[in-house]
Amino acid sequence: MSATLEIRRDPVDCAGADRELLLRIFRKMLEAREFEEQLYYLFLTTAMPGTMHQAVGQEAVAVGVVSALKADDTITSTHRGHAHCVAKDVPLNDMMAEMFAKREGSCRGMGGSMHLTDFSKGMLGAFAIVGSGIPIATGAALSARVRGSGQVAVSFFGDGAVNEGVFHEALNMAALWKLPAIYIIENNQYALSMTVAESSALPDLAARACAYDMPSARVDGNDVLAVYEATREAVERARAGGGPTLIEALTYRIRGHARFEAAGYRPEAEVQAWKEADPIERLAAGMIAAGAVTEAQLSQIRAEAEADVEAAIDYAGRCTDVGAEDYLAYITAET
Amino acid sequence: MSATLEIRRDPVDCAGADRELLLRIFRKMLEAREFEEQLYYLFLTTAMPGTMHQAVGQEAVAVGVVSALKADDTITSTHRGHAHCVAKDVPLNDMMAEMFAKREGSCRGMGGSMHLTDFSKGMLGAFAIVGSGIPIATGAALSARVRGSGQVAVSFFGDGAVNEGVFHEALNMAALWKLPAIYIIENNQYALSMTVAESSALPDLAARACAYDMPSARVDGNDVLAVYEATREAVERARAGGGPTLIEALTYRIRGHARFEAAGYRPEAEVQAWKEADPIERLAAGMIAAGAVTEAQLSQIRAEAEADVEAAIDYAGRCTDVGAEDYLAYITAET
Amino acid sequence: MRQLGLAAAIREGIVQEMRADDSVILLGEDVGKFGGAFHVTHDLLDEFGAERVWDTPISEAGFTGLGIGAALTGLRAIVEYQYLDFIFCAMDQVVNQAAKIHLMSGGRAKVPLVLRGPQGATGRGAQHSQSIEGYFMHTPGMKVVLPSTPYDAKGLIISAIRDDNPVLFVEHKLLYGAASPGGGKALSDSAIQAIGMDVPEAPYAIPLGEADIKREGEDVTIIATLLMLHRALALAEQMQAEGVSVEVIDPRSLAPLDVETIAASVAKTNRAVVVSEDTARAGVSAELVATINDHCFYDLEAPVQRVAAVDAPIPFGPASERHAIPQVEDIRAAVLRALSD
Amino acid sequence: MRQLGLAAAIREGIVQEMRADDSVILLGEDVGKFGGAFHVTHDLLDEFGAERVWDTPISEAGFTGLGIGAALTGLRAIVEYQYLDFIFCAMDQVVNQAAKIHLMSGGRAKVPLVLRGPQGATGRGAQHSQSIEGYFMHTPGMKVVLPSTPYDAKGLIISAIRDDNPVLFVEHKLLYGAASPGGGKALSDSAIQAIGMDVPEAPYAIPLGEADIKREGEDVTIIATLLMLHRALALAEQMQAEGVSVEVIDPRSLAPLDVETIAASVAKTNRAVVVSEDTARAGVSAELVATINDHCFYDLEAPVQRVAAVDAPIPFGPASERHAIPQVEDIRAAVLRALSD
Ligand SMILES: Cc1ncc(C[n+]2csc(CCOP(=O)(O)OP(=O)(O)O)c2C)c(N)n1
Ligand SMILES: Cc1ncc(C[n+]2csc(CCOP(=O)(O)OP(=O)(O)O)c2C)c(N)n1
Ligand SMILES: [Mg+2]
Ligand SMILES: [Mg+2]
Repeated sequence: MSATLEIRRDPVDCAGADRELLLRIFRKMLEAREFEEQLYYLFLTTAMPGTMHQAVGQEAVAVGVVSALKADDTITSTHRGHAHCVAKDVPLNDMMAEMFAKREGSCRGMGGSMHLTDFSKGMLGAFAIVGSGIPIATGAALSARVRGSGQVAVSFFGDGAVNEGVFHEALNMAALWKLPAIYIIENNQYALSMTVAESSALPDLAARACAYDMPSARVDGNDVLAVYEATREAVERARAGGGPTLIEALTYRIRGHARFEAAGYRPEAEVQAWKEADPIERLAAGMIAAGAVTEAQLSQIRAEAEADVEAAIDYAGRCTDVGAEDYLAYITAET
Repeated sequence: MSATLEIRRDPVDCAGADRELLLRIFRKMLEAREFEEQLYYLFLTTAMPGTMHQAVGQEAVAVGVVSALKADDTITSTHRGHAHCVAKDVPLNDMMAEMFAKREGSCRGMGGSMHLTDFSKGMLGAFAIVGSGIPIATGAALSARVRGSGQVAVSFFGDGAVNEGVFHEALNMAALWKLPAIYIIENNQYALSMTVAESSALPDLAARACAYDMPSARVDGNDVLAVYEATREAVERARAGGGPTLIEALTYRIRGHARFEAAGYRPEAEVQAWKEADPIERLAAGMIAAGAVTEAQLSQIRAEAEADVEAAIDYAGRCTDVGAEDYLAYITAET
Repeated sequence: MRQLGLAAAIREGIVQEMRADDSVILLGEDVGKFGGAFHVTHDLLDEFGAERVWDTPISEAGFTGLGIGAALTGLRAIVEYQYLDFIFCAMDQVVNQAAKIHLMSGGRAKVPLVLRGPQGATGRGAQHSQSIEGYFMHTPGMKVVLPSTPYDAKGLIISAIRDDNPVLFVEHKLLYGAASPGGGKALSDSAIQAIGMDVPEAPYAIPLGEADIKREGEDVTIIATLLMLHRALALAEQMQAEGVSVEVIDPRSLAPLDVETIAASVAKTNRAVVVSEDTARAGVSAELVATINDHCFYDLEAPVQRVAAVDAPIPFGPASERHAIPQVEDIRAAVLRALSD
Repeated sequence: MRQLGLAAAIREGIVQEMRADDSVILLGEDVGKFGGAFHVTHDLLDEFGAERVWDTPISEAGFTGLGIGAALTGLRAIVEYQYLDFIFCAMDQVVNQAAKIHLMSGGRAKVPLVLRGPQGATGRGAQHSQSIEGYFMHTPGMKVVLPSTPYDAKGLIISAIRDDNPVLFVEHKLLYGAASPGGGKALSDSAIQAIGMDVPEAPYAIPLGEADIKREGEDVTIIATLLMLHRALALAEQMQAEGVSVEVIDPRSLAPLDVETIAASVAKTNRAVVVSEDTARAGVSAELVATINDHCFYDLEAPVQRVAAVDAPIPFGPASERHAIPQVEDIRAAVLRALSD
């Protein structure tokens, strides 16, 4: 079960993988990582408002899944959503501006870290009430079906979210009606302090799909191509009218639950072992092994990603703070 | 799947069954049936307040399950709860008085048909919000465990209730903590107008236990001894610390959903076929076949059951109507 | 002109919007094959098919979320709760999601969603009798609409469907004017007035947030909704004979609330009585009293009188239920108090 | 005397009741091993063990139902919501079950249940900032308690645990007086007064429904709870220097509400300002205005002024959040309005 799975450190098998895809994936993972590393630093050193939840070490899930989608496919995200946004092409500038509560932010400074959203990119929302995005993504899938748009809708959520009633209600309806939905359990093995085994009677979370007669898959969430491949299959099935899929991606939350949370409830050795299974380094090693890139090219990409995040921070610094009455314009939509 | 199961009409196999048990079961089933037959008539002919949901044809589930419990074991019921109350020894007088909103009613006229309750009998409540009794019964099981009382808690609910989120949340916790709980799906094949196949992706409802790694059983809900036997096993497991069980009892709602609802959405042939599978007549035939009773004794018991319900109606007629201000005493409990 | 009951009027508004706009869909329990527990969606499945009319499992939180997701992606979703008491099963989706998404997204997301169903005390006991509008009047981001006549119902449901915000559309069982196929007796109430039953066949929209003066008067203003509006009118009729001229205002929408119309009336009569079937404490009646206090304090010659359900779960026993819910005589007593000072 | 912060005071009350009464249990997310997201249940698992302190999955409706079932069968359950915003996930269990069971059973069932958790706007965005007491003040069958000082908190949590009714116990993040191990900065607010921090070590109970006059005054009465109580006191201090004598009342419980104490004060000052962090429309402030209108209309020399959160989901941006939530200067403006007429 998830608690006792062996941790894989081997390079991602990139043999035969499309080079452009590999480069995009690598770049996105780096941007997500760098974005959060900088956020952590900025929270320590500046008066950044609110809080944040880092997905450091989980980047392969967000990027692997979204890389298998079309631009107009939709996703819902969670309180731990930065990587989902990066993967879905939400501009880093807009994201960073939102973190600093600037008018130019992706949510005009109204949402913040836990609600990073960009409709123009098919990012339907980051829902910070655990599990609440699951039926909403399912509704997007129903909508795609009604509109005949051919879109699929993906819901990202954590291992803790599977115990919310809406997980059950939404998956039943999606399977019953064969909606083009894909459910991604980002199993980072903890829900704040609670392990999967402490909170789920059946710790094999993908297996819960049995209750809905729904296809499911369990993948190494730190192997971005494995995540990509599983998602690709699910997308094909969904577009072909085959209905939804539940995918459990096993990964690990390297940092604390939120901001400066110390996560003292975790064995140091466990954290250490997972640090050595870093999804970015596993991909880098795999790309080198497959001869897809050179070390020099990798450093080049790393430098570019860092530069882009730097630029986003500068941009945010030049943006305008949210004003006292800004929000009054967003209470009711003009019809 | 439930929609397509073959309907059994054969006599209940009573060979070797305890005669006292058989007689009690038969009597309880008759009382439940007669109680609701009279209610239907009373609703037509008197100014009986509120509404009611009949379990005619489903009596074997309530009586079979409760017959495997001890008096201090607890149950939760639903909007369709008369038979559960009869089985749990709630006095017919108190029940009938409650139906007529009398002060002497089991809930002092405050609850009515959908909330028939009698704490002194371990009947924790009839919860008319579909599914809402499931976590409450689970809490009673947790309480039994904390108090070391050795009690088990049973939750009755319908095939429609399995699609409520609380079903999922409660069963996960019960299985996770191995609570002494038993979940009875009274699968009467319809949730108002919706068939199981129209509302559940996996119409084999007992199989949903797979998501919680929970033992489950599917029984002929019109064979009272089969229900009894499955419950007995579940009770043994629960008392021994083996945790919860999900039991699906396949039966049929002979009448409309509520009171005078016509149920035009059901094929006449289907209703007819199930009428011929009447659980009371199947038991009667089985008792005769096993030589446990004579026809004369059966008629005798039928007459007694009818007389008791008659007496309850007379009793209710002699009771006092709820007064305008009665309820003011029940808003807040005195501590 | 052609006359319709409330249920039929709501149905007609939904049908006409669904014909005019392919993006309108319906979700709920037994809304298709069965036509709705109170017949409001009768035959819609036949006309619009299973891709527009979704018979859902009993999963209120789930299908409310589906409605939100659909509303976020180009559809207009109408979600029916078989009884509004059950909306609490979906409360997070309504209060934390539907009502907040527009603001959380900085105005980039819109949620054109109608949440509708019946409420009201009709002898069903505490879990099928409560009036829930107060919870949603208190929920920023929601609109709350309550039709008391068939004419209003059709015009308001059409506006609700066209609105880009989540709208709670509250219907009263006793006003449907038809028996429930769900097995109920034909519900009715002696105070119900045969008003607003002339319903034009052509579609029309009544703007959300415009009160309607259902009866003009000089001596005292009564503000009431749904069944209470009818009881207020019944009382006004009685008091006319007694020489008291009562003005009766139907807000029709509690959020937004038409404060101008209410304030103008109170400025004229100087006496106000607010009546609501929801429980008093922190409910609709409290807000109406507070609003009048805010805007009309110096016009008042007597304290605003409030008439609302007793702060208790609704009891089953008829005499107790009747006591818990405002009756014509309770409104009369309040009017007399308002006039006495 | 020994001083405690609010979180520590609540914890001490819980610990002492759990020691005194084996039937008291605790349920919630991360309440055991982790000690609670805001440290309120720190070390309780070690002392009382896993049969009394239940670390639950993320299943608010489910574990609330478990609490109800336990309360119905001989235990006293304390249920923690990590943020009170999440109680909406359990709304049916709270509103339709816990609050109604006693009446539906004709008084035969009792539900000794405490529902507790933190609320308040602290820069977390709309889903972690709202104040929810208004929804439950509107829910018959519930008691609603709000401690503004450590002293009150200990005495009130002990009474809440001993009460045989469902009690919502509302805590304010900014008043906890300690950093959150959940990763928050140590939250604080300049207006918070160092009052009521002397907390006796021996258990004591403060009856539910008794208001406390936190400051005596002659010219105007302010009624406020939680953080707003502190802001009202800060203002009262300022205005004292300006020659205005402000009386500040902390209801401490909204249901039941101590109308006598409030009415007596208004009868003395003839001017009232109500302040609440929940949104205005049909919220706590509306009920307080209506209650004063009902009981003190003829004592009032000016309309009751209400100060409450703007009717909007709470925005993330600091300047906007600050604007949405009542500040000391907003209360000042209201007091001046109350005094001006
Ligand atoms: C309904 C609800 N309950 C509780 C919380 C508080 N909370 C925020 S994140 C979290 C843990 C979630 O765990 P998981 O789903 O595994 O996501 P992860 O944080 O591991 O990414 C909790 C309990 C919440 N936001 N919403
Ligand atoms: C939460 C909730 N949703 C809807 C209803 C309305 N309703 C009452 S009974 C019922 C059907 C229930 O079906 P099932 O669970 O199979 O029980 P049965 O009526 O067949 O005994 C429905 C939809 C309700 N009471 N509660
Ligand atoms: Mg997790
Ligand atoms: Mg059924």
